[in-house]
Amino acid sequence: MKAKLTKAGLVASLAVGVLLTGCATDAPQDTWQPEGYYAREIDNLQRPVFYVAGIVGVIVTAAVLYCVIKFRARAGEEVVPHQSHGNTKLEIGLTLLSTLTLVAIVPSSVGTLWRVTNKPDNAMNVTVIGQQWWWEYQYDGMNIVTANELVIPEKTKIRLRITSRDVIHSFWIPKLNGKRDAVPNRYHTLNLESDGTGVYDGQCTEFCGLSHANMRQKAVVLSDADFKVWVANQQQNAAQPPAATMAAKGEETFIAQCVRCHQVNGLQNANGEPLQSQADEQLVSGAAPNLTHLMSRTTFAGGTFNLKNEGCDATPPGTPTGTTLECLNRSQLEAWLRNAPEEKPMYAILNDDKKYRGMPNLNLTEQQIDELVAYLATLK
Amino acid sequence: MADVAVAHDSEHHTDDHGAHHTYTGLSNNKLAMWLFLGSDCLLFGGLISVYMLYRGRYQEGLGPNDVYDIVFTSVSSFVLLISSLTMVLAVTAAGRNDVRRTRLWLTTTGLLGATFVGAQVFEFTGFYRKGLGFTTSLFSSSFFTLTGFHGVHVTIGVIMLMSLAVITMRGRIPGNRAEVVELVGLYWHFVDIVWIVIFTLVYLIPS
Amino acid sequence: MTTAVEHSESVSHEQADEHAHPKDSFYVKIALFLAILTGLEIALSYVHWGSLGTYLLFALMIVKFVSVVMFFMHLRFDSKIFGYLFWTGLGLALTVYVAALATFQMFSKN
Amino acid sequence: MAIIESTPQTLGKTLELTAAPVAVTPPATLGLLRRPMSTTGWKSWVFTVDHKKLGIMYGVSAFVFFVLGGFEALLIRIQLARPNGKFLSADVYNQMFTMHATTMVFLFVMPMAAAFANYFVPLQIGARDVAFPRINALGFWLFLFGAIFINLSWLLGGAADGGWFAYAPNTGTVFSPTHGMDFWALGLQITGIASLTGAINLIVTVINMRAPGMTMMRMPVFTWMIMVIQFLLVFAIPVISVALFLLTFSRLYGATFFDTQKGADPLLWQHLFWIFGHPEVYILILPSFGIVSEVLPVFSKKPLFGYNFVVFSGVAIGFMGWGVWAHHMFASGIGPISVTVFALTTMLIAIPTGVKIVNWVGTLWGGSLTFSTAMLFAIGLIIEFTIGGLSGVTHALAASDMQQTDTYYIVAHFHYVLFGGAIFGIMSGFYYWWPKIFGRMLNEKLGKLHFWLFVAGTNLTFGPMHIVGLQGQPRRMYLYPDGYGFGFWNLVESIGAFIIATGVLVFIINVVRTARGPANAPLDPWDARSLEWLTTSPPKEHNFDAIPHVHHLDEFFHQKYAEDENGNLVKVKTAEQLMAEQEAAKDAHIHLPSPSYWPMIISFAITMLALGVIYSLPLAIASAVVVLAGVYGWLLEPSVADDSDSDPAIHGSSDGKELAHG
Ligand code: HEA
Ligand code: HEA
Ligand code: CUA
Ligand SMILES: [Cu+2]
Repeated sequence: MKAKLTKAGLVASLAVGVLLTGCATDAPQDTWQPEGYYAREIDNLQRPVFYVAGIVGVIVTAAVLYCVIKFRARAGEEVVPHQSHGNTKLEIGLTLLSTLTLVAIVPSSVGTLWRVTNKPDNAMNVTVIGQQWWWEYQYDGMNIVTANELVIPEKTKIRLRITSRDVIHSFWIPKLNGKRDAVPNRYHTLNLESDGTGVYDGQCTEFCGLSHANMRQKAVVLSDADFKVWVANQQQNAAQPPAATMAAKGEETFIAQCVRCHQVNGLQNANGEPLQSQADEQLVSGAAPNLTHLMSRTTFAGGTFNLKNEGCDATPPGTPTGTTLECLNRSQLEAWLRNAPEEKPMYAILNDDKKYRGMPNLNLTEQQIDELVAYLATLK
Repeated sequence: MADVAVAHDSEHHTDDHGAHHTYTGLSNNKLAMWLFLGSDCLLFGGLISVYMLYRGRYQEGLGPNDVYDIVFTSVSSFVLLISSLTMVLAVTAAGRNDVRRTRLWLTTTGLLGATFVGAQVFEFTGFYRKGLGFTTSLFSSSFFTLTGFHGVHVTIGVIMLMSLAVITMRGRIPGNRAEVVELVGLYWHFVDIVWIVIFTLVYLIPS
Repeated sequence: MTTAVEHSESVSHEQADEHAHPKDSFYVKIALFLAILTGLEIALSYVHWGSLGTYLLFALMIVKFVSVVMFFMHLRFDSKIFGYLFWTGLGLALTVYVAALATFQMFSKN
Repeated sequence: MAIIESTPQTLGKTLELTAAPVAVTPPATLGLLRRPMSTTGWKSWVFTVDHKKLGIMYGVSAFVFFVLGGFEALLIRIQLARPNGKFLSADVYNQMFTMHATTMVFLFVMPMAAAFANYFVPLQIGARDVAFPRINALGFWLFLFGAIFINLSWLLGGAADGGWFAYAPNTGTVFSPTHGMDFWALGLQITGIASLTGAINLIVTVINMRAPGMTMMRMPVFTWMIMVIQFLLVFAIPVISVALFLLTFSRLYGATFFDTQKGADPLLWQHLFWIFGHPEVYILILPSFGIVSEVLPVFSKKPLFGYNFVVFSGVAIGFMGWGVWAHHMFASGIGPISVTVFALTTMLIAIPTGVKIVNWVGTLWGGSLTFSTAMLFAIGLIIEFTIGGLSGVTHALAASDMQQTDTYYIVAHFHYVLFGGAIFGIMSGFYYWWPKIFGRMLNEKLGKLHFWLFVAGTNLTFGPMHIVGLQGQPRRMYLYPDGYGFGFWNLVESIGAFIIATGVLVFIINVVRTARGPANAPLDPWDARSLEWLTTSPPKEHNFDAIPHVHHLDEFFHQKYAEDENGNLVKVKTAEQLMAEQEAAKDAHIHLPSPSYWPMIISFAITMLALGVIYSLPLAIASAVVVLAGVYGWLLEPSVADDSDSDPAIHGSSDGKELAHG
């Protein structure tokens, strides 16, 4: 009875673990479904090793269960069993066997590691900067700064240089590669490559404080042509909204309230001088997402919220058109502007002598919020 | 009571009794002390590593070469070195059951140790005047922490030495004096060897 | 009472214990030796011999360290067990910290 | 001098000698306080230096913290049962998992190991106490006060919230502004001193206090594993101490160690933490390996298969455990060369652990197995731990770990080795040694229910974590959104956690019922093999009437069994007969170490010192003075009181120091 139960419990959990993981369909972060060179390399290493581990596990379990069944004390049998003290040959043999098993894994383990981490030739370079609780991407030599959604061309090797402005974060797009920590004062590298176009989910995986769970990122992989279009658009400055519209009023509020943290390229002050966001003294990381092309993204607030209503404007994966006014997830964006820390846990209380992290409650009026949304909707 | 008999008996043997009734014949206390010293190697090793990692990181501030005064530190190193000698002499005197000399050398060692600590305080004040505070730079924090920890060890040693000197004066050491003196001696020499390492790694090797 | 028996036992132990206890003059010599080495060290820090100087400083440090442990701390004359305890600690400290510091250097900057 | 204190020990007849001879000087002048003398009532516990009483106190406190840590785990599981959980706020959740891990690791498994070690190491090596009984008491009180101190932060503005490995710079004052991290750092510093003193004490005990003939290779494996752990502690605690000092100085005094503005390298903390942290995980598992190595032979009626191999592999694990720490940093950016080196060393460590598994199976093989609850837990450990160990090996492939690290797959790994390993071993120890400690047998029926609930609960809770982990669920998230396929298995995990909790409840019920029941335990209920069974249950205050002389590994077994003419082993003596023989040959005078106030006073003052460091300098200074005074009081108090030193008020009833006849 016991033996049967043990079998049921243990073997099942092991087998279930191996089997079920492989065939999940609704798992956008599944490491078992690689969709790029690097992730596949890891998968190719990982799978056989799981089998080896599974086999060793089954052998140990089987041996234990065999003993449990075979050598149980029988009632009435008072004989003291043979007092064996060990068997040196057996010990050495089995030790060698497990050593050999491990040694057999070494070459592919080391090989994979080096293939995955080697610097690829002719890679496209992007600097990735983590901070509480969102990611910034700077496209080297392209004059593009964007946030949270990393847009890259398909079938191209991307070399990320990863760092952080405050605490440690970790960049991870499971279907494209493993993760790499973003550590302040250090630059770490990570390679990405995708087989085809698509949107790949990821998550910050190093515990980084209150909204660690809400710090998400995506890799948006475009065809070469789409990518060129995207680049050209990103390099544009934001256009000034026509005078006396709601959006224009929103721009005023934006300049008054938001510009000190958020950059919008092309924004000018009354004298026609370009406005540069100032790293806020009190904002620990000293940076907030660049909003010049906010509407070209599909999420906001560190990937926490959809910028686009679900199901609206069903764009095929890989060709995101960003968010249009009709599809804008207006209520969420308004709620965010009304009181950001309420929507996403942050330490962001405006207080003259305290540092804060994340976007504080700016005490905007409903009027201002409406105008701001109108303005933001122009940032395509 | 058995104790009384034993106590009287032991007047004739100042050597360590406890030790001889253990499995290995070694003294519990000495084993414990050596273990502690082995353990303390990892403490100082950690602090030294922190210093080695950060010795060059002081941004535009004061660096090692701007503050260290090798001559001054060399003198205090000599003081500590001599204190190690006087410590050994205290131990051998205690071994000979020479209470007077033991007390003399213990006191001398304590005074030398106190001189070392005094010099360190003086050195620190000097650095502080020059503008090198505890929080100034990575270099300063790790320097003060490392040498501070060593200084605290020396201070504890001085307290032990002085207490021991006082207690021997009043003829009041439970158990055997020799072993207590020896234990404090081990501790004291350890503090000395840590300084040997610090002196070389921190002060002498150019950064 | 078993005191008498015990005493004969401890006495015999004591005799076994009487291994070489060096004389005071021996320690003075060691101290002199250490003082000379320290002098050398200080001298070395003034002549700038580059990495050779650093190696020499390391060597001198190790000699001083070992001398104090072996002679002043009696490890030379004492039970091996004490030595095992101490050297294990020291060895571990050296290994892990040197290895840790090495990973900071090896970190590839590209 | 603080350590000048030798227990009257070893050779039973020489006890008087080891007492510090000057103990006869007038006691009134020996320090400020008269010695506590009670042998009954709460005082006999609070001021005790008896290793057995301290062991029980360690055990009880640790178990309380197990329930607390488990309670925190249940809150975590309620929060995660469904997507977008609303049960806990992000802030509370972060404190919850930090304190769950801290409590389980530092306040439950480590002190529980100390409980077993304290109680059984002296018994197993045939000693009357540990080498430094007062330091033993000091260790216990430091642990208890330190543990309470850490948890005090819940009431004083919030507990630590940086995760149990507290990566810098997230633990700096900017990112963790409450005092939680200060309590955490200082509290662990205090429990660290407890572990360090305890470790030195136990090592000296094992080296020096063994009964005649108890050579190293005749020591029970439990004692061996405890010894390995104590060495790990002696050398690992100072490393975490350094890290905690750096953290405390940074938080309270503005030191720059983790100030990235000034150029700090956050990897410094990671190295220091994991240089400690990996030896630490073996500190957590080896006691249970020791317990299992005792239990399996007893219930197989065979000696441990390959004793030498089990011992040496334990030592090897201890050593190799120092060379693998950076496998926790494969994604931290230490560079591919370092990663490769540490990946290789990590794989190697599977080998000595495998040796242990092989020998346990070898012990079962050909035996005559009885399935007591203790045995079931031991067998359960073999299988559950192997599952966890094997997933550990899959992390050792650094490239794979780039996918696995910081996901629930890791959480699955370490709960299998910790819960399926360490906790199963501890449970096995409870059921095996309960009759020895309390003279009462735990109910076997409830025990088996407990076991099966644990097996089911463990696999349901931690099994699915493999799956969701590989599906990309990161750890330490206070919520997970819908649409990632995590929902179903997380619900299963939460249900599993409550099944474990039911198991814990069943165990508590069993304990309560047993405590109410009669002292029914036979002298040798399991037909055991090692020396702790060669005394009464519970053991007398002085452990053995006559110190046994040891001739074999499994000495007790060899005293009971001998070969008959045909070379078959037959029982020649019962435990009762052996006890009678021992009583007949009892030692004339046995001096035991006397109770003392100082350990408790000093540990309390140290804890107050820590509190003062956080809140008020005067308190800190006052406490430091008390500590210093306490140390002098301790030094001037001989470790063994003489008769005139006992408290006259209770003298009549507490003629307890002459324990020649129990
Ligand atoms: C009891 C505690 C314990 C034990 C014993 C172990 C044992 C092992 N651990 Fe584990 N580990 C932890 C507790 C423990 N671990 C904890 C708490 C963490 C997470 C900390 C945190 O991040 O919060 C962790 C994390 C952790 C990591 C980091 C993962 C990450 O964060 O990315 C790694 C990586 O290599 C690892 C590896 C191993 C290995 C190889 C072993 C080996 O010792 C296992 C050896 C055992 C076996 C292999 C099974 C039996 C052997 C055989 C049957 C022989 C045949 C086998 C083969 C031939 C393969 N562990
Ligand atoms: C020895 C160590 C140990 C033990 C035993 C456990 C036991 C458990 N752990 Fe824990 N755990 C860790 C060590 C341990 N854990 C560590 C190191 C971490 C990492 C933390 C970090 O990331 O920093 C972790 C993290 C961790 C997480 C991940 C959190 C996250 O990443 O967000 C989870 C989630 O499910 C979890 C769950 C559990 C559960 C359900 C148990 C259960 O097995 C608990 C079972 C116990 C009980 C259920 C007892 C309760 C009993 C009662 C309530 C009885 C009723 C009460 C009375 C009658 C008074 N643990
Ligand atoms: Cu950023 Cu977690
Ligand atoms: Cu580890």
